[in-house]
Amino acid sequence: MNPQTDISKEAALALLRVMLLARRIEERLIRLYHQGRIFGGVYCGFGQEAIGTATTAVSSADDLFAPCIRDMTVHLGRGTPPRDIFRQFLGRANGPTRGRDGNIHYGELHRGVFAFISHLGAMLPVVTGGVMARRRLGRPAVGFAYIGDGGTSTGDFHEAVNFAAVFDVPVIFVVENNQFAYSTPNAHQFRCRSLVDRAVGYGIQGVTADGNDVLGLHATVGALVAEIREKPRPVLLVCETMRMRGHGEHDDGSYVPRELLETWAKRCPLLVAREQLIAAGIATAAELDALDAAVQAEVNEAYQQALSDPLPNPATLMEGVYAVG
Amino acid sequence: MNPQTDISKEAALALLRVMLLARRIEERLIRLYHQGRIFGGVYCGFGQEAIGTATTAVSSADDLFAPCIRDMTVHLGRGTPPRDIFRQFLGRANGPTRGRDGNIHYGELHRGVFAFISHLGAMLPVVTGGVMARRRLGRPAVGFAYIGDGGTSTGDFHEAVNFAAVFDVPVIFVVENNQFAYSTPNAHQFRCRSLVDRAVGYGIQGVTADGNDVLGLHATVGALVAEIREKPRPVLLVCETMRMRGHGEHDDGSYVPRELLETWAKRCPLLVAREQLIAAGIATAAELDALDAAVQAEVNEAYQQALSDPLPNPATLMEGVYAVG
Amino acid sequence: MPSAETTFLEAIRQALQRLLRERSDVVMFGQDIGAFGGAFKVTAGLQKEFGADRVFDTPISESAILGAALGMATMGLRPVVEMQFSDFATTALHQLLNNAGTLHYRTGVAAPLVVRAPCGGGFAGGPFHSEELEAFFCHMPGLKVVYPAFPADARALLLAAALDPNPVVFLENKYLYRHVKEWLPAVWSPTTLGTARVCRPGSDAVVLTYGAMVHEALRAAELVHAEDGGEVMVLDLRSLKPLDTDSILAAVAATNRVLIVHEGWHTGGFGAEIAALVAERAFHLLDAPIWRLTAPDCPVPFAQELEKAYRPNAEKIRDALLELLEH
Amino acid sequence: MPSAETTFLEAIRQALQRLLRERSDVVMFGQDIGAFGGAFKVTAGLQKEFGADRVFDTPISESAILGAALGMATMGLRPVVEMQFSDFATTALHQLLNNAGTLHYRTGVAAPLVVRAPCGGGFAGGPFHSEELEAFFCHMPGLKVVYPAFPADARALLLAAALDPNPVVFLENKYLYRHVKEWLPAVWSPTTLGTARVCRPGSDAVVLTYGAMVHEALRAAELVHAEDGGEVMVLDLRSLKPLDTDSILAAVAATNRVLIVHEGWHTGGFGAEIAALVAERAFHLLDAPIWRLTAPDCPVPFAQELEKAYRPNAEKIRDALLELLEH
Ligand SMILES: Cc1ncc(C[n+]2csc(CCOP(=O)(O)OP(=O)(O)O)c2C)c(N)n1
Ligand SMILES: Cc1ncc(C[n+]2csc(CCOP(=O)(O)OP(=O)(O)O)c2C)c(N)n1
Ligand SMILES: [Mg+2]
Ligand SMILES: [Mg+2]
Repeated sequence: MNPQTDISKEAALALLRVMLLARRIEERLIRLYHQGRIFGGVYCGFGQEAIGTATTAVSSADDLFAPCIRDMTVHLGRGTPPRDIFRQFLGRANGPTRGRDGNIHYGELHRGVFAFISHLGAMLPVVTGGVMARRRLGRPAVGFAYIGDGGTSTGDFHEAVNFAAVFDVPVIFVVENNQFAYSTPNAHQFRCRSLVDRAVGYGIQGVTADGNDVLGLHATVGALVAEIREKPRPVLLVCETMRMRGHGEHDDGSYVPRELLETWAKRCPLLVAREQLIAAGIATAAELDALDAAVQAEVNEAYQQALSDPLPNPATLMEGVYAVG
Repeated sequence: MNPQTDISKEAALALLRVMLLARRIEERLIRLYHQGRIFGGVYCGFGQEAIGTATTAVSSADDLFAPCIRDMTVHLGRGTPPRDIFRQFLGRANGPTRGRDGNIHYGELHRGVFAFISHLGAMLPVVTGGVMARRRLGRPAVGFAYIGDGGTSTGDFHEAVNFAAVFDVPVIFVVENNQFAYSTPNAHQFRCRSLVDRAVGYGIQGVTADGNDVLGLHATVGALVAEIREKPRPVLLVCETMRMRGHGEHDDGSYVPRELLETWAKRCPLLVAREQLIAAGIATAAELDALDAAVQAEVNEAYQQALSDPLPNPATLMEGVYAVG
Repeated sequence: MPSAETTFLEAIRQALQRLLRERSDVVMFGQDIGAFGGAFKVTAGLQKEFGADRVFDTPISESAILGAALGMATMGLRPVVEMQFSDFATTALHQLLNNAGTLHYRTGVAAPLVVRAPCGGGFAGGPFHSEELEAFFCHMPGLKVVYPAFPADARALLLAAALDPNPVVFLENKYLYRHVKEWLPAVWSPTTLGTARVCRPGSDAVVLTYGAMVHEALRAAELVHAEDGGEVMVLDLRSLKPLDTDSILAAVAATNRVLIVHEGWHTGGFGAEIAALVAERAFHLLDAPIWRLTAPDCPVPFAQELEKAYRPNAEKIRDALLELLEH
Repeated sequence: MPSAETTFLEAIRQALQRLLRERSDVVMFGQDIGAFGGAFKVTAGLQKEFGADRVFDTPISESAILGAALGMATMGLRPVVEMQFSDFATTALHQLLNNAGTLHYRTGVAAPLVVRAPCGGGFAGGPFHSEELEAFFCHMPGLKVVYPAFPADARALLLAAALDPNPVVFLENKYLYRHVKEWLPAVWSPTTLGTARVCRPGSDAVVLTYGAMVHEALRAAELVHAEDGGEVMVLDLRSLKPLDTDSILAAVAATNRVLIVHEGWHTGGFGAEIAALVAERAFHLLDAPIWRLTAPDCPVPFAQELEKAYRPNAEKIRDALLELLEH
């Protein structure tokens, strides 16, 4: 039995499609940034696309997500159209945050996705509370809370995981260990052998996974989710991966050893998946190339459409500070 | 070899003396509280006296301490005279905080003891930074940071332990697991089997100890301190113990199962030490009774003296908000 | 059937009880609020009546409490959480300022949650159990801040706070818990947030205040009246955000002399906002400078002698009023 | 040898460098401030010059950073720590308010530490990278708060902050980092904290302001002068706590009309404190109401169109001044 390739062609192509969408959107965003056509920052998930893709693929409608900096595939996996992502980065009035927030700080709650706030760790208790509430209301939600290696050093990470453990809340705390927090490597962030060693201290299950293997993740997380949906409790899932660009596009990331990047480049999750699918006979190279071309066309169109979307009207500045009702 | 009783008579009696001092002072404070002669709260360390006693006994002049709620024996062990403790609880102008803060919120930095602030966990990074500074200045300090089972749920606990681990700071994080945090039992505070399971997640050594056995602790902590003074790194030391009174004297603690208290009463650290010393032939019952009587007399006198100490002059209210110089 | 007088604390408990009874979407959690009933016993009996899945204890994790409440609020519940002391909310202000306070603006999602925060001094609580933090909360966009002074108001405003679609910080002055009582009607409804109340009419000066200081101001107004016949109005703001500017401006128009009183620190205290508002909008109505009587800029001291010097009270307010009336 | 003009950012770096050179008790730490030189490159080159034991990176743990700095400060060091953005300090305000700010009052132990906090907006940073939190810091007893507007001041005030025996929050407006330059003398010394500076004389009105808004106010004063000949004084407060009340009162006496400008939120912003001070101490000198021009009470919006509407600027200040001069 090979769990990795024990997947239908349709499902496998859907995974690849989400990863390709993210990659092609981010490539466009990078160009826009360097052309000075995006204000504020651009932060990319290059190399980490598998994680959001696999975790959303195994999720159900009621599930809740708190994506972090590099999780465009969470949004795409939950159905956010590329056009809305461009609207967000371009600060359009009809984007997910209506120009009130920018770049990676978005989320659509009708898709079960909370909008990220910058304070690392701060969303972890939010998704925990959200899952508690949904379950109380009779919806068997599972939560997915994403955090970087650096984010695990925040007090909020600790409080949230412990809180979820005490209340048996089924949240998968997905640590994306991409080896760096801005310029800071793991060695200056923590001393444990692996961040999965934190699990025992919360009395929860800890799982380590290859964060660049979308099919493997799909199988691992699928099984985990099924388990905790039935027998609610949190899990710490540590995905080993690599940030393949600078922290943001303003940062050339030159502090990252070149060899490290070269090694990981061979483990690019898009490449890995492509090779797996071809090797397992699930898809041909030509089919995958066609998929990529279709994705690229979709992304181009979404971008063009978003360009025509309206900018916020300054007169609306104060609208929505308070909810009314 | 019995490390417990491998101790000189003088050292053993010194340990008992500190524990007796604390017990007798607290007994007096309790009476004063119920007589309405102490304003604010009174929080006692009944049953937990061994921990501060043993840890200070193995410390050196340069070492730094951040005691928590129930650690009067840390103050006494570091040399704070009983009179100053009464001054503190009675809000006298010449007490350790000059009436500006009350009860357990004191500490004398010339004895290496930081004054506790109520925010649980907040002192842990402070002692960590203090030790870093002392070592930079050429003084081979070790730190002792105390925290309750409840306090381990704070973000500050996590940030501080991780911080100390990353910088190899020799701090012993002493978790006093007295089974309750105010009314909240361990089961509603954390899910790990034992709080010592947290150590591996920080990549540090974890040690569990009987918190009610002062001689055992003395041996265990003595060895630990010697090790980390040479090879600096933090340690998580979990002392199992029991809070033998309410959270504070305003609280009857009636939520604590009676049998639990009865079981632990037999393990009272004063009792345990007394029996060990007698059994090992280190001291006789009569000697220990005499010690207790001397301590009681000393405490009575200290209290009487403190009563004659001045109350703060309201005209000094604004003095010392800022340091000048 | 006229009932006995009800304490401020009991009034809050009644509001919580009613919320739990009438609204299945209300849940409550915090440190020791379950079987124990909370550090001040405000939630006494509620877990017993409504079960541990509606009223429950948490670990000592303020950020997790506030963050979880926010998550729940977005999912159709109305959490009412307790900070054991408002002082401890300072470990997690980012959850209020950045997360809860901005959510609706950023995403259009409402977050109906209430943070109950016992606050204030006067009982030898020392620097970490006596803080008055309304100035922080009021500076945060997207939050509402309520600060009652009377049992009836506390009960009715807490109901309104819990029914509001926004995050509301509900400040409970601990000094009032057992010191203030009044007769409460059996039938009651929520009070609109953002409405001040004239507690005492007057034409010579107005004290703009809230919380425990309302009672000190009322006593001071009596003293002034007894001493020189002056008629001092006392306006209880009740809600600081939204602030009832109309009532404030009307009070200034009626009196032309303003004393602002609060128990929080002077510099950047909420009194500064009130003074600035009056100086901007009612400048032409003033016969005298706008005075503030507040705690000084020092940590809340423990010793009674010091705390008495620290905290405003009726005598200090009277002295200030007598001087202001001469101005 | 006249040097080229120096940016605000480079001026701060010079102060840090001088501190590290001249004072062996100074250490610096924060997220990514070592080899990387910090998110804004303020500390670029310092780790290389002074070694990783004096300038070093930390985990993402604001409370540990501030707490450790406090511990070090009590032991004879002078830590100068960086919050990557001041916004993130909100995860650990208890370390400043309760721990650092109260230490000397409680125990007589001094805590000479500096918290450098890049703040402010104007560059599409959105709600969590643009906050102006001086109102919070100024409300905390025991802290000092410095907020420079010019390179020379930044350099000299940072030196003074680091030599001060108290915890000082040093606010660095990010907009100024690379937008503002001036010629700096080779020989320089610390500027006393708590001294404001008249940046532009004037007799018709005064703008009381600080940080990036000083530059907007100066431009506005030019515009007003060009349009109707009015002479508007601009007072750069430079230090908010201690506050130079003498200079403020003198400016009010000289102009009789006051406009307060800042980039932080309106309600409970530091402008309220300034207005309250003037309304109390200089009421008789005023010919017009005291006006505040601030950001409105909403999260800092991301989109340029919105942020432009949100943030005060020279044009908005000019309009307010023209109206005030008519009053
Ligand atoms: C509480 C907090 N402190 C500091 C920051 C500034 N910051 C933004 S991203 C970042 C590094 C994050 O590293 P990591 O968590 O590993 O995520 P990655 O960027 O690698 O995906 C830092 C320090 C922040 N966002 N929140
Ligand atoms: C951050 C914070 N939240 C809440 C409190 C209120 N509080 C004071 S003591 C206490 C219980 C502490 O339990 P534990 O840490 O186990 O120490 P113990 O009292 O058992 O010694 C609580 C909740 C606090 N002091 N600090
Ligand atoms: Mg990372
Ligand atoms: Mg405990």
